[in-house]
Amino acid sequence: MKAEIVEERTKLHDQLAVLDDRGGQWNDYLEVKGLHVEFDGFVAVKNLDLTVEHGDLRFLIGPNGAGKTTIIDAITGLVPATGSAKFRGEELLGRKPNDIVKLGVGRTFQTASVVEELSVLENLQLAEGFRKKGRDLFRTVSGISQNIEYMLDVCNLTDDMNTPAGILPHGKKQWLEIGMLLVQDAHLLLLDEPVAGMTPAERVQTGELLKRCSKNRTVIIVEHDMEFMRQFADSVTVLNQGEILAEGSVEEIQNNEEVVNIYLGGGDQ
Amino acid sequence: MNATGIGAFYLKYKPWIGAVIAIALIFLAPAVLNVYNLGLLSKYLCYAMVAIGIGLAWGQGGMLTLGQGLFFGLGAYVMAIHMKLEDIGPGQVPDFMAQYGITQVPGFWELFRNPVIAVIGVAAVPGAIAAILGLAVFGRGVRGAYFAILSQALVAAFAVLLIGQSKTTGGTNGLNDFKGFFGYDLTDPANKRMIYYICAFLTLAMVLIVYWIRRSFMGNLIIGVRDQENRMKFLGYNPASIKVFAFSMAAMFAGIGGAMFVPVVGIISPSDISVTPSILMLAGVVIGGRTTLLGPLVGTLIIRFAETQLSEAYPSAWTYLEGLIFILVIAFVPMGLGQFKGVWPWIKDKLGLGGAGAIGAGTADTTTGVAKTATVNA
Amino acid sequence: AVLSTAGCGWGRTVAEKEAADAAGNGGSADATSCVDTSGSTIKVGFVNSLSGTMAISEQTVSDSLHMAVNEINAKGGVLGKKIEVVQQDGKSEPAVFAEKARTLIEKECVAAVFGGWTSSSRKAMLPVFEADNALLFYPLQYEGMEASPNIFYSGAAPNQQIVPALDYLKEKGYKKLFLVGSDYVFPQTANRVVKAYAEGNGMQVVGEEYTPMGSTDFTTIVNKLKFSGADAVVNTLNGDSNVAFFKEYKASGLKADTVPVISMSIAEEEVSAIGVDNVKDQLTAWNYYQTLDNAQNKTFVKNFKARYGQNRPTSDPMESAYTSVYLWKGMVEKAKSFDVDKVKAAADGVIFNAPEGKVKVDGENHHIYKTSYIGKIGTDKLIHTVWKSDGPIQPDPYLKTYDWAKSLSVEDSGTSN
Amino acid sequence: MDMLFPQIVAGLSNGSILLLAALGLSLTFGQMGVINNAHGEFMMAGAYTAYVMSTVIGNKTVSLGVALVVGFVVAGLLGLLLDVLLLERMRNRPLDTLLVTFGVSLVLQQLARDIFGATPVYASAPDALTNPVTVFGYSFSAGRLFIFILSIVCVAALYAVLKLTPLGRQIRATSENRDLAEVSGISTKTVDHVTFFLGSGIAGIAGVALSLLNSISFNFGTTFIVQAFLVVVAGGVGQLKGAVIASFVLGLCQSSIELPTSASIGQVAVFLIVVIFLQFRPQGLVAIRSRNLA
Amino acid sequence: MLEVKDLNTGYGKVTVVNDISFDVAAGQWVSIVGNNGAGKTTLLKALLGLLPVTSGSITFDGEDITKVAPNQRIRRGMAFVPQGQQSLGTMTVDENLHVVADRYGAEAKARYDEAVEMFPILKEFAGRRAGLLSGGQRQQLSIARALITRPKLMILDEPTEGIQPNIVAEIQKAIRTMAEQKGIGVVLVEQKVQFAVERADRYYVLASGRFIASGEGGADQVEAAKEAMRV
Ligand SMILES: Nc1ncnc2c1ncn2[C@@H]1O[C@H](COP(=O)(O)OP(=O)(O)OP(=O)(O)O)[C@@H](O)[C@H]1O
Ligand SMILES: Nc1ncnc2c1ncn2[C@@H]1O[C@H](COP(=O)(O)OP(=O)(O)OP(=O)(O)O)[C@@H](O)[C@H]1O
Ligand SMILES: NC(N)=O
Ligand SMILES: [Mg+2]
Ligand SMILES: [Mg+2]
Repeated sequence: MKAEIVEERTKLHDQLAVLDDRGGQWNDYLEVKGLHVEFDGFVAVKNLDLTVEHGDLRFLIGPNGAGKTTIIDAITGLVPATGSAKFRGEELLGRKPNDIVKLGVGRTFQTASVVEELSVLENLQLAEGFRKKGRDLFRTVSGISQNIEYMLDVCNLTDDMNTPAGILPHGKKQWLEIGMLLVQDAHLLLLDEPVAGMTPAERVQTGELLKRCSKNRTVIIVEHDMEFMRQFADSVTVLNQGEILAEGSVEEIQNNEEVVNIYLGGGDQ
Repeated sequence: MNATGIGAFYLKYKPWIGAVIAIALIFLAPAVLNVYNLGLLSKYLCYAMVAIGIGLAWGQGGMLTLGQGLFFGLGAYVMAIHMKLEDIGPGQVPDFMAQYGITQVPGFWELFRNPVIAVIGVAAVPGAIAAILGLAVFGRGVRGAYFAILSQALVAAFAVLLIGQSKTTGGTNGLNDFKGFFGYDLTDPANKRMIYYICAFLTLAMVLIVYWIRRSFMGNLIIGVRDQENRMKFLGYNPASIKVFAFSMAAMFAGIGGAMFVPVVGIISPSDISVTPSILMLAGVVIGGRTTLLGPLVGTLIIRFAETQLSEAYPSAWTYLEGLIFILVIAFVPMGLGQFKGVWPWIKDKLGLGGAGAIGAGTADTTTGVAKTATVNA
Repeated sequence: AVLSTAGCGWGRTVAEKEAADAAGNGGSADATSCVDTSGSTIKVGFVNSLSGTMAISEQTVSDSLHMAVNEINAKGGVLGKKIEVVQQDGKSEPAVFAEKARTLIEKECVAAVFGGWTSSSRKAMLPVFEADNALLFYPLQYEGMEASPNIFYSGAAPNQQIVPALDYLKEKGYKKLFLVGSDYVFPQTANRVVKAYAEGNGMQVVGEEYTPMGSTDFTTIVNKLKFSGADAVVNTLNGDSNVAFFKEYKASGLKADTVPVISMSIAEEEVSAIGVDNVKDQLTAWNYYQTLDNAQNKTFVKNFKARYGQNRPTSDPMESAYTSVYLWKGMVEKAKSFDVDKVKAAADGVIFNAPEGKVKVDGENHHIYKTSYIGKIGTDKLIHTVWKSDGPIQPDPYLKTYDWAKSLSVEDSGTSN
Repeated sequence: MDMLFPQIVAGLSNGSILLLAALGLSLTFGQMGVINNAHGEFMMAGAYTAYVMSTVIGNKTVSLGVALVVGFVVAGLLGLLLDVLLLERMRNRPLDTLLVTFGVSLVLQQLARDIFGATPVYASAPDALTNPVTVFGYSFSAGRLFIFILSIVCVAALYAVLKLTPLGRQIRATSENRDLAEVSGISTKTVDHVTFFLGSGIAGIAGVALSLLNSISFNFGTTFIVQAFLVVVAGGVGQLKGAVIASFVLGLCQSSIELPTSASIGQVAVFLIVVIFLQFRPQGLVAIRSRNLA
Repeated sequence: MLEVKDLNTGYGKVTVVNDISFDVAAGQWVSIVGNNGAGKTTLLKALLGLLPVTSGSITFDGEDITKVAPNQRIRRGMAFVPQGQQSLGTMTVDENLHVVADRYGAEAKARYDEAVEMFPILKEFAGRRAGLLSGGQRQQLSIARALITRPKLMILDEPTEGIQPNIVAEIQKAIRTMAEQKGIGVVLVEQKVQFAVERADRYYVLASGRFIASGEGGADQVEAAKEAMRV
C-alpha cells in the first residue's frame, strides 16, 4: 500500500521532469503597465500596473466585482483594453485570443467550458494540438502522448478518460480545464477560481499541482478561498474597484487593515 | 476469442470492407436497372453528393446551411456552360442568346470553354465562393440561425440574379438542350451508363473523404468549434478557418453534384436551386441522421426514390408526406436512422456475443472509436 | 477487365451520332418509341402547371384538354381507340416540365403530349421531344422565332397576335409605348418584336421593364410608367403578377381611357382573379373570346359550363388547347397511324371547325392559320371584340414577310441541329 | 427629380410591408429562439381569412375589420397549436425548429391548396383602399398608406407589451433562461404559448393587410418569408427597434436601387447589403453584449 | 414541512440519486454536503421538479408535489438559488428582481426593498444588465430573487461559490436569521463542510447519490462530517 504510493509519486516526478524541461526561460514574466478597461463609461480596471515573476504563484483576490476576471479577460484578448501587457517581452494587448495562446498564455474560465460532446481525452488532445499544421491536422490521433497520460493522472481523470466531458460534474470539469491548460504547455497560466466546487482534498491536490507547475511557469490564480490561498500563495495582490489595494506575502495581506475590512472580514477562520 | 478477432479485423479494415461492398453494389445497379431508372439513380446520387457535404458542415460542424443550392447551382452552371459551348462550337452563340440578339458569348462563358478549366471549375468555383463567404461571415462570428438565414438569403439572391440576367444565363429556362458530354453523345445508353459510374464513384470518394476527416484530428476540431466556438480561440485555434474548411468542402461536394446533375438530367434552371429545393436537399440528411457517416447518403437515396414513386401518383399526398417527414423525424427522432445505430451492438451485448464491444465501438462514431484505439496503444 | 464485364466503357461520340443522323439511319439511340398501339386504348399525356404562379392560367387549359378528350371518347375515340390521359403537374417550373415530359414519353409511352403555357416551359421541353422524336401540342400564343419538327403550335404566332395588336394601337394613334413583362423569354422576345415594329412604324418605346415571375411589387414600375409619358402599355406579364400590376396601376390613379394597357397573356379566367374593377376597359389581343358569336363556340361554351360550372368562363388558351386535341385526332386519322413520323407527314392542311372559326395546319412550320381579335374587358368579366382581322392570318413565326422585322430574324434556332 | 418623392414613399411602403411581415418573427425568433419557417403560412392563413370574410360579409369595410381580428386569432391559434404539439418539446434545439416548421409550412401550403384550390383568389378591398389618395399632386395607393399605419400601430403595441408589462418581463425572462424563470415562479409553458400566439397572430394581421395588394394563393407567404428573416437578422434578433430600422432602410434601399436598374437587381442588392452590413455588426443593428462564452 | 421519501432520479437511464429520504421542518436548517459529482445538484433539481423523479415521493406542507410543475412549487413557498451564479443576463438587475416581485401586486415594492437591502451592490447596479455583473454580484442577485418570494423553504445550491469571504460570512448569518426569525426551512447544498455544518440544525453527507452519514449540526460536528466525507 504505502510502497505503491511512494512508487507512484516518484513515477509522477519523473514524468513531471520530462514536462518541465520544455522551454522554461527566465524572461517568462508578465509585465502589465497602465492596464485600463472601461465598459461604456464604467471603469472596471483603472490603469493598473502588475508584474508577476517567472516561478511565482500569484494570487489575485478582492471583492466581487473588483475586476479580477476582467484583468484576465483583457490579457487574453477577450475584452478591449488600453495600456500594455507584456509576456516574454511580447505585447499581448490588441492581439486575437488564438494568437495570444500561441505566445504561451493559457486561461481557464470562472464557469467551466469544455467541449461537452467530446470525451475528456479528446478535449485534452484539442488543447495539445493547437500547434499542428497542414497534414498533421488530418492524421488520426492515435494513442495518448505521455504528456496527456500524465495530466490525466494528476487530474484524476484517467477513469473518466472516455466520458463525454458534458456529463462530468461541475468540479471535475474544472479539473479538465486545468488539465487542458497544462497539456497546452502554457507558460503563463491565468486561472479564474480553479478550485470552485472542489473538495478540500481535491483542493490540496490541485494546489500542489499548480505549485509544481509554477516552478517553471508564471501562474496567476483568482480565488475567494482564503484557506487555499494561505496554503499555496507565494505572493498576493488584492484588487478593489479596479485598483491595486495591497500587494505582498500572505501574512502581510492578512494583517492589512483595509483588506480585512473590505474583503476578508471576520468570518472564515 | 474468435469473435473478438473478427471484431478487431472488422474494426481495422472497416473502411476497406465498406468500400468493396459499395463497389460491388455500384456495378450491380446497371445490370438490374433499365436506362430510364439508371438515369434516376444517377440523379439521386447527385443529390446524395450534396447531402454528404451537408452532413459534414451541419452534422459535424453545426453549420445549418439552407443555401447549398447556391453551390449546387454554381457547379451546375459551370458544367452547363461548358457543355453548351462544346455543342455549338467556337464563334457561335446559344440559341437563347441569339434570340436576345446577342452575337458573342460573354467572358465568363469563354472561360469555361476549356474542358480542363471547366472540370476544375465545377469544384473550385463553389469552393472559392464558399471560402470567401465563410471568411466574411464566420470571421465575424456570425453563426447558428444567423448563418442559416444568410445562406438562405444568398441562394434566393442567386436565383433572382440568374433570372434577372436571362440574356446570359437563360433566365427561368436555365440552360438545357445538350448534345454531348465531353464529346460523348448523351443519347447513347452506353454513355448514360458511364455517367452513372462517374456519379457513383464520385459519391463513394466523398464518403471516404468524410470518413477520413471525421477520424482525423480535424474531425474533433470541427466538433469543438461547433460546441465551444469561443473556447477554441483560447485553445489557440481560429474557429473561422476550421469552419471555412468544412463549409468549403460541403460547397465543393455540392458543386460536383450539381455539375453531374446537368448531363444526367439535361437541364439546370433557377428552380432547381432556389430556396425550397435547397432546404429539400437537407431532407435526406435529416432522415439518414445528420451526424452519421452514411446517413445523408442513404437518407437521400430513400427520399428521392420515394419522391419519384409517389409525387406523380399522389402529388398532394406526397407533399403532406414530405412535410411530415421533416416534422416527425426532426421532432421525434432528431438523429434520423442514425438513432437506431446503437441498436445492433446493443442486441449483441444482450446476447453476450464476444467482440460486440469492439464492433459497438467501431460503429459508434469516431469519438469512442478514437478513444478505444487510444486505450489500446496506451 | 472487371469494368468491361460490368458493361462499362464509353459509347459513340456526338460526331459519330451526327454522322449517323446525316446518313439518315435511325435518329438517336432511344428514340425508338415505346408507344403501345396494340390495346383498345391509346395513351396521351397532359402537362400543365396545376400549382405555382402559373396555376391561375394553366388549370383552365388542363380543364379544356380533358373536355376535348371526353368528347372524342364519347364519339368513339381515335382510330377506334379510346384516349387514356396521363396528367402531370409542371409546377410552373420549366425544369419540371422537361422532367415530366420525359416521364410521359419514356415511362408512360404516350402517343402525344399536350400542354405547356410559358415559352420557358416549351423551350425546356423542346429538346426532350426532339431527342425522343415525340409530339408536343403547345396551345399558347408565343414569341415565334421557332418551328420545331416535334411541336405543333396551336396558339398564335407573333404575326397573329402581337403585330395585329400593334397595328390596332397605331391605327388608334398611340405613339409612346411602355413595355412591361415577366422576366423570361416570351416577354423579352415579344418586346424585341414590338421595338422593331415601333421603329419601323414611327412609334416610340418610352420604357421597358421586367419583373421576375410571380413578383408582386409594382410600385417602382408603375412610378416609372407614370413619369415616362407613355400613352399606351404593352403588357406581357404572365401569371398572377398581373393581379398586383393592375391593382398598383389603378391605385396610382392611371386610367384605361388615358393610358390603356393591351395585354398578351390575360384572358377571361384571369379577369376575375385580378378583379374586374381593376381591369375593366383594358385591351387584350387574342384569337378567341367567349363572346365570339358562332355555332361551334356556343356549343363549346355550353359544354364547358355544363362540365365545370356556370361561372367558369372560356378563354383563348383553353380553346386553342381544345382545338389542338382535335387537330391531333385529324392528323392521326389522316395518317391512319399513331406513328410520330407518319402523323407529322399527314399534318399539312388538316382542318378543324374550332370555336374560334375554321383553323388549318401549316405543315411547313407546324403553326396554324388563325383569326386575330382585339378585345376590351367589360364589367361582365368577359372580353368583347373591338377589332378583328379579315379572315385567318397565315402563320409567320419568323416574321419573314415584314421588312421592319428584318433585324430580328435569327436562324432556325428553335430546331436544334 | 420629380420621381424622388414617390419613390421615397414607395420605399417607406415597402419598408412597412417588410416590418409587418417580420414583426411576429422577431418576437418568436427573438424571444423563443424559434425560427418559424411557417410564419409565411400563418400570413397566408390571415390572407385566406380576409378572402373568406370578403365572401361572407357584404360590406367590404366591415369585412376587412372583422378579418383583421379573426385573422389574428386564426393565425394565433395555428401558432399555439404548433407550439403545443411540436415546438414545446424542442426548446433547446433552435436550429431544428427551423426544419420542423419548414415541414409545417409544406403541409399548410398543401392544405390551403386542397381547401381553396391551386389558383389564386383575391379579397375585395374597401373601395376607399383601392382608390388612390392624392398628396401634393401625387397619387398613392391608399391600401399602402393603410398598411403603413397598421405596421406602426402593431410595433407600438408590441413594444409596450414587452417593455412595460409584467407579461413582457416574463416573456423575456423565459426566453433568457427557462429553468431560472421556472424557479422564479413563472409558468414558462404558458408564457411560451402566449408568446407564440402573439407572434403568429401578428403574422395573421400581416396576411390580412397584405391581401390588399396581392392575390392570395397557397404560396402567399413564400413571397415574404426570406426577406422577413433578413430584416430580423439585420435588426438584431429579438430587437424590435432593430427590426423597425432595418425594414425601412431595406425598403428604401430596394426602391431606390430598383429605380435606375430593375426589380431583380433591387432584390439582389438588398440581400448583399445585409451580408455586407453584418460584416460591421455581426449581431445586427442592436446587439446585446454578454460575458458568456457561448 | 418538506418530506422526501425514497427518492430516485437521474439523467436518462443513468440513476444518479438513490433512495434519498429526509425531512425539513419550518425554521430548520438542513445541510447536504458532498464532493462534486455526488449528486447534490441533481437531488435539488428533483426537489424542484426540474428533473422528473423515477421513484419516491416529495411532500410539501402535507401535499404530495411529486408531479407538480416547478413554478407551482415556487408559488407554494419553495425558493431556489441555483448553482453557478445564474441570472437573466439580458435583463437589468431591476428587471431580474421585478420578474419575481410582479406577482405580489401591492406587496411587490415592500418585498423588493426588503430583498435588496441585504445586498447594496444591487441598488447601485439596478440599471445594469445582469449578464455584465461579476460572478459574485450575480450570486447576490440570485439570492435576492429568492428572498422576494418570502419562501417557507429556501433551497440553495453552493451559494458561496465565488463569493468574497466577508459576504460568505454574511450569507451564513442571513441563512441562520431566515431560519430562526422568519421560520424559513433551509436546504443548503455545500462542499464547504465548515460553512454548511457549523450553524446548521442537521446535516447529511451525500456520496455517489446516497446519504452515507448524517447528524446534528454545530461547530463540534464539523470534524465528524469532514471525516465522513473522506471515506
Ligand atoms: N462587459 C461588461 N460590461 C459592463 N460592465 C462589466 C463588463 N464586464 C465586467 N463588468 C463590470 O466590471 C466589474 C468587474 O467585473 P469582474 O468580473 O472582473 O469582477 P471579479 O473581480 O471577477 O468579481 P468576482 O470575484 O465576483 O468574479 C464588475 O462590476 C462588472 O459588473
Ligand atoms: N445532464 C446530465 N446528464 C447525464 N449525467 C449528468 C448530467 N449532469 C450531471 N450528471 C452526472 O450526475 C452526477 C452528479 O452530478 P451533480 O451535478 O448533481 O453533482 P454535484 O454534487 O452537484 O457536483 P458539484 O458539487 O460539482 O456541483 C455526476 O456524476 C454527473 O456526471
Ligand atoms: N407564350 C407565353 N405566354 O409564354
Ligand atoms: Mg470573476
Ligand atoms: Mg452541483
